[in-house]
Amino acid sequence: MKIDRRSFLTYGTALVLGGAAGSMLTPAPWKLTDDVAIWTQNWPWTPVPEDGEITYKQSVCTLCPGGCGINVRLVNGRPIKIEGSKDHPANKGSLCPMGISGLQYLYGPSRVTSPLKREGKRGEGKWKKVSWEEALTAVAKKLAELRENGRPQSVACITGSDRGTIPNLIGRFLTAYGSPNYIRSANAQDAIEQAIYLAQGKQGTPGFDIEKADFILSFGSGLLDGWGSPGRMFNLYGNQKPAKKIIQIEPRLSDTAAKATQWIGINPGTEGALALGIAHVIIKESLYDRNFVENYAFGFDDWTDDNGKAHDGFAKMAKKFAPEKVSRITGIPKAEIVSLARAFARASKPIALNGRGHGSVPGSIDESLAVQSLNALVGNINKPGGISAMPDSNYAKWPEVNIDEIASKGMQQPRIDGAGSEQFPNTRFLLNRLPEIINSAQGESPIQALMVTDANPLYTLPDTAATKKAFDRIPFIVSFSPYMDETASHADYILPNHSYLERLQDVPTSTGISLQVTGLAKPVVKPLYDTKHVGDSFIHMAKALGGFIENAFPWDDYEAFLKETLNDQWRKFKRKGVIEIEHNLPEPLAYTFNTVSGKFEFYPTARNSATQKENSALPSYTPVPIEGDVQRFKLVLIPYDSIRLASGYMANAPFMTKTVDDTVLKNQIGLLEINPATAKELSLKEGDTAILTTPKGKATVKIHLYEGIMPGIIAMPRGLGHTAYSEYLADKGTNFNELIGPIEDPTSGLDMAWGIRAKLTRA
Amino acid sequence: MFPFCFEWAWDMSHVVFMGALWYALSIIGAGLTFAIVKSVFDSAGGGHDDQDPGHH
Amino acid sequence: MKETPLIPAGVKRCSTWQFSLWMTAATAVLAWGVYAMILIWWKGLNQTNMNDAYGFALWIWADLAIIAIGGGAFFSGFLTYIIGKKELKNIINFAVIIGFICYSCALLILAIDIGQPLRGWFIFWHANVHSMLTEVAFCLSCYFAVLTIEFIPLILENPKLNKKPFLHHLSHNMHGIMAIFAATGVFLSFFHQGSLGGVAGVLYGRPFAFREHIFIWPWTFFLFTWSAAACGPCFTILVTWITEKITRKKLVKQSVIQLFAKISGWMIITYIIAKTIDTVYWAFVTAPGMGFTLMDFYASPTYNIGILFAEIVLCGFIPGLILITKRGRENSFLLMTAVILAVIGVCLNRWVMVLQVMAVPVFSFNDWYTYWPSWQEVATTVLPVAYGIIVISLAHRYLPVFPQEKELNPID
Amino acid sequence: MKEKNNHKHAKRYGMVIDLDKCTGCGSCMVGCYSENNVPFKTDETNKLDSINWIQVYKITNGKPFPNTEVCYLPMPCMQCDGVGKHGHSPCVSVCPAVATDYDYETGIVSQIYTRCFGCRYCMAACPYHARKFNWWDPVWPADMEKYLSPNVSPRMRGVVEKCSFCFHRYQLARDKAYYEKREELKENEYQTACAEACPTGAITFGDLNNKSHAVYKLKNSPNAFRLLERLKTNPKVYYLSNKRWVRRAGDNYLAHEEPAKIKQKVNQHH
Repeated sequence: MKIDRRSFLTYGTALVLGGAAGSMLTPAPWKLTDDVAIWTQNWPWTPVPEDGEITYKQSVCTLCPGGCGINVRLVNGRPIKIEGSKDHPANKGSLCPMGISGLQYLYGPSRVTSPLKREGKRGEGKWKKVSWEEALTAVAKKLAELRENGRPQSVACITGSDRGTIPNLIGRFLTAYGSPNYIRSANAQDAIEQAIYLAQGKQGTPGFDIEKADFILSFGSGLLDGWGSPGRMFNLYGNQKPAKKIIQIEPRLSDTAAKATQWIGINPGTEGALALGIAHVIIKESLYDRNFVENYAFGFDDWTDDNGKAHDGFAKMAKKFAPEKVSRITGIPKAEIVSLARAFARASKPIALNGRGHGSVPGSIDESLAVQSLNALVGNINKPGGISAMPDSNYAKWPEVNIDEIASKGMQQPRIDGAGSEQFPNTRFLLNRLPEIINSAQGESPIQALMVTDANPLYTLPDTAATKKAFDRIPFIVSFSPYMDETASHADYILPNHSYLERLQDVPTSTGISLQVTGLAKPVVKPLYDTKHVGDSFIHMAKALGGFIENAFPWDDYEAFLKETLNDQWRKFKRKGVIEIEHNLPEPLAYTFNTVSGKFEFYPTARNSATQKENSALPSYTPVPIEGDVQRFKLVLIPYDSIRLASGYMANAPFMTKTVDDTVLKNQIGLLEINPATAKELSLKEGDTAILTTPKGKATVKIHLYEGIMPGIIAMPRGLGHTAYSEYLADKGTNFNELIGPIEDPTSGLDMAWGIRAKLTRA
Repeated sequence: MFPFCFEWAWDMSHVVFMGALWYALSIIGAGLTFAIVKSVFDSAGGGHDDQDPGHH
Repeated sequence: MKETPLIPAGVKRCSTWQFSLWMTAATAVLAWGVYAMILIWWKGLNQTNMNDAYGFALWIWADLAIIAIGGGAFFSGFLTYIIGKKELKNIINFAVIIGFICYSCALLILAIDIGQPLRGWFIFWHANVHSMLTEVAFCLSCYFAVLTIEFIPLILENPKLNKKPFLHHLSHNMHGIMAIFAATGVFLSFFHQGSLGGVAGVLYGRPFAFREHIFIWPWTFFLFTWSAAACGPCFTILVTWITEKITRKKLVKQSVIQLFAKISGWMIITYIIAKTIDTVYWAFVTAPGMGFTLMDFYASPTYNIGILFAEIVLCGFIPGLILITKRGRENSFLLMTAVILAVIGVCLNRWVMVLQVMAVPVFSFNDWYTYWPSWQEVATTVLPVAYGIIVISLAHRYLPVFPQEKELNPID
Repeated sequence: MKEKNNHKHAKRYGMVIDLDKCTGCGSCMVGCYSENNVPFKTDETNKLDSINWIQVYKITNGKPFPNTEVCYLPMPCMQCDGVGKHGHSPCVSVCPAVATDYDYETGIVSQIYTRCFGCRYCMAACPYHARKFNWWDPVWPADMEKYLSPNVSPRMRGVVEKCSFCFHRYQLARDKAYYEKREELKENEYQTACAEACPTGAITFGDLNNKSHAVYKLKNSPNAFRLLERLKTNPKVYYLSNKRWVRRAGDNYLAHEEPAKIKQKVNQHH
């Protein structure tokens, strides 16, 4: 047969078609189809988690100062889930979303996996991996150099907490080294603590027995938005008696306000005036606790000092705050103020508390004093269901530090931040003042080396631009952060600490709890990366510096240090994980105060009256100055806190950001809450893009209409707008701190800014 | 679609559904087989006995 | 003119370069669609703008719409082989080709539209006989097989192929038993058109789609089958008309078109009456029973009451009335207007039954869901059009699709 | 979808969510993510392609300041019993490949990821938007794959997933009971991750048929309601709220209708 082109095509086609049809009769195509489907069910890039024995480990969460107990589930020793520990007295099994997300910090992409030395410009993100030996030696060398030059005081260390053994160890290091500049990040407790100190003469963490209280008057505290120990607060809320009343006073309908018995909208910043207005009604109607006021309090009535000078008493001050006037200031109807005062005074265990949102900004001392006066008026102090100053648990006992001459000279220098100075005698740390002090210094920066641990000032301090400028003037910055946060990414060296699940640490449960509880965070997993316990890093550096400094650290490592610290309690601690000290109140009434008068001082004599209105130390109401010109900036911008957004030194885990509503963040842009009526005036609609300008900065935002915010006020959340970490967090929304600057409280020097003037223009 | 698939059940819905399906498939199959077999025989038998193109 | 052996005898076709140019243009569009299709298969359905609220979107609409307008094939088969309207033999070839194109595309779109195309056959193997989609998939595939069988004899009539004795006989023999295939096709079509109607009608969690009692079965099923039978012929007429305009010659006698249009007109009228009854019962009984008023369903700027008017009056009663009137049918402008309106009407109905179902908020606190297709979705939806043009062009050039062409266009 | 009527001890696991206790903290969502290996993307702000087995909605009473009220509404899969309460849930009946099924032993609607081929018909059928599609391949960056639980298989791109009432927890509890030769599970032995994670205890989980379980009593509260009851989906997730507007927001009502009366009528009907 002659094969030409035509027949080739014909037969070729027939052959192919026939072949195809024929192969359908063989198992091949069917098997292939099946195999392909099976392959899609086992794609190699879809992980298959390894199975194994399930075990549990108890520890304590240190992602925020709350210190909740956690229960970590492990498979083959691999942590796979975090749940609340039912055995922990604070949170009793309840846990916030951040605590549950914990493993994402452990395994996540923002971990610093080895010591790093900066290569490029600061913040450029170019790093060189170095060995621990090299990194620690370099830092120790720098510290030794500054000491040799006789300037140990130019070294500062910023920490997140000043309680527990790690901060103490660092403090000890600085003392031996010769720097007084141990600075702890501020929070709302500082102001309340100072107010309590001024009124009661007791230094201690404020404890609120919310468990037993039956009426909670909250001046904007985000009790259910992450305030205090969040696990505890949620647990309390879920288990409360129906009779318990929560009154939430704030300009925005927060989640706390939404769950409160009553939400009262108030002009922001006027909370102190309302407190005094309530006091006015209570006094006028004689609803106060006579026994307490007459026998255990000082300065309620007018008094004369030893020099014969007459002073107004609290009652007289309160008299100036009649409901009509307070109504004008606060925007709350007069009748509401009166009925609120009556309800508060008539409750059997009422508590008044303040500190906005999570409590990250201290706020004004006047306001805290006014609120504490309310607690005093109803006599609910140092009682079950009341408030008290909780002394720190005193298990830390170490041999005294002997210091050399250089250190002694350094320690005699005033603190750089002005805390404890004549101006701010009762304040311990004033981180908020640091940027301004550095920026305004002539010549070189007064801080030559900065060490940062458990803090992220480049994100959390107000006025980010000024903070960054100040940091740029500090020649040497060391971060101990386990994560690539904003501060770490601007450091010269990163000496990564273990993540919280890999390290040993004692955790005093803080903020608002009326129990003395100390938890033990035990490593639930061996360190995954080349990291070092921050305590070990400091001990190592102490040894490298030698001399008196080395002698101050006779321990091999942090564990030995902790063991010795806890002494006989170590075993119990290690077994139980939690030491619980009930705060035993002297019976029958613990109305003992350490003030000069020995009484609760409505007139806080320890307060520097020179800086106050009419030279009176009495709590009063002076509007907290707010930055910005009224004509140019017609709106008032306030921040709000949400439990789904971490705004402290720990940032959001991807899981938390995933829960954030699209009315808070949309793609990379943050949403600004505005009352529909105000939006209408500005011709802005839901979803519009707008430019938000404040005297401090500018941001692109989207508009979210929200009926639950006072007209004229606009709000945005804290916790967004990170520039560091990973793509799961960076460049999402705006950091509120970029838009606001600090306002110094005249009494404490602490930041009391609650908002800033702003304007909105359509983009 | 076959009795050995575990979703299969000997119930009314399956009888109706699969009955109709297999019924339709059999008719199509039978028709097609018939046409092919007949064409094989036709073309083997006598070539183009039916050249008129207008027969349809 | 040079005769090529591939072109049927006695008809005139455009020159090769003209044809090539035409085909190149169509192929370019096709290639765009194929590129989008490959992109979707490779990267997944994230290439679309569908989302969890809009799980059914443009594609399912396209699927439903082309199955509806492809209904001309089964209905002409039904009329020709079962009712015995022999005149329609002059258009049935074309109706079958259009049906073939529509159904092959419907299957292709389904294969793109699923998240795991490689497991697509689970719908057959692990069939849930209670699911409308199972019924659709089975009937669709079976009916596509029938359409292929109906198409094959026509392909075999290509002068070149017809020279092979086996192929010649096969064509002849298949023609011989075509009535059986056609009947099976009609049977299958009744089922899958109906179950497509059921696809939305059984969604009792979706108040906009859901119907009660007889309005779910047989009503929703019946409405879909009936509307496909009514509007499918209109699409066949429309494509015939377009083909005639492009080839610049008459291909089907007007009497045939008239007959087809008249039947279609009566079908449309009866369909739209049934649809109106359904709408009224739904609006006044079913929806209020679930706490909705009719206007709740039309409270969006996009989905306003105009849609209902367009579907029922403008694209329902009006074309129906035109087509059942002799004068309306015979006026070519009115005829084509009616035909186009009817096609739009059935496509609009399918749109509403898919996209509006997804858009209507079910929760009192939810807003309307909006969706805008991605270019990949558009490209893959345009793909069938290009593919259809190519198949029709090839079929027209090389196959004796229109039996009356020679008679209407004698070559001197 | 074979119905077994002879199940003497058939359970109907369900949930009662006290909306007055829900603070909208999102712990249930996060607890669920980590229990069920739910993936996450760099941008999760499009809530319509974000995988959440339980999603907390924020609803308001729509009144202007200062009378505005807010309520959080966590929505897991409602595990509908369907019309007639025999497993004809909106989604199960439509799945063409039996990739989702109603378990007559527990009343839980399952989802078989390796069976699903991603037609999304079930999503179209579900009025609660409980079903989520894997538009992308899941990615766990850095070492995050290490926290994945072996009890729940990670899903692949192109399939639908949804809340399973932590069915794997049921299986583990049942296996344990079987091993200990017990027939019945204790109430606290099988709890969903969200119920456990809820820090205010707003979520109560248990067998709706079991008189000794807390959910049994709670669901009969006059403040109890279910979402979209009028559609006759028969969800097994109940809600409690003492606020009238919240109860009304749970379903659609004509202007003149009174929810309590409608509810009575609907429940009498089937």
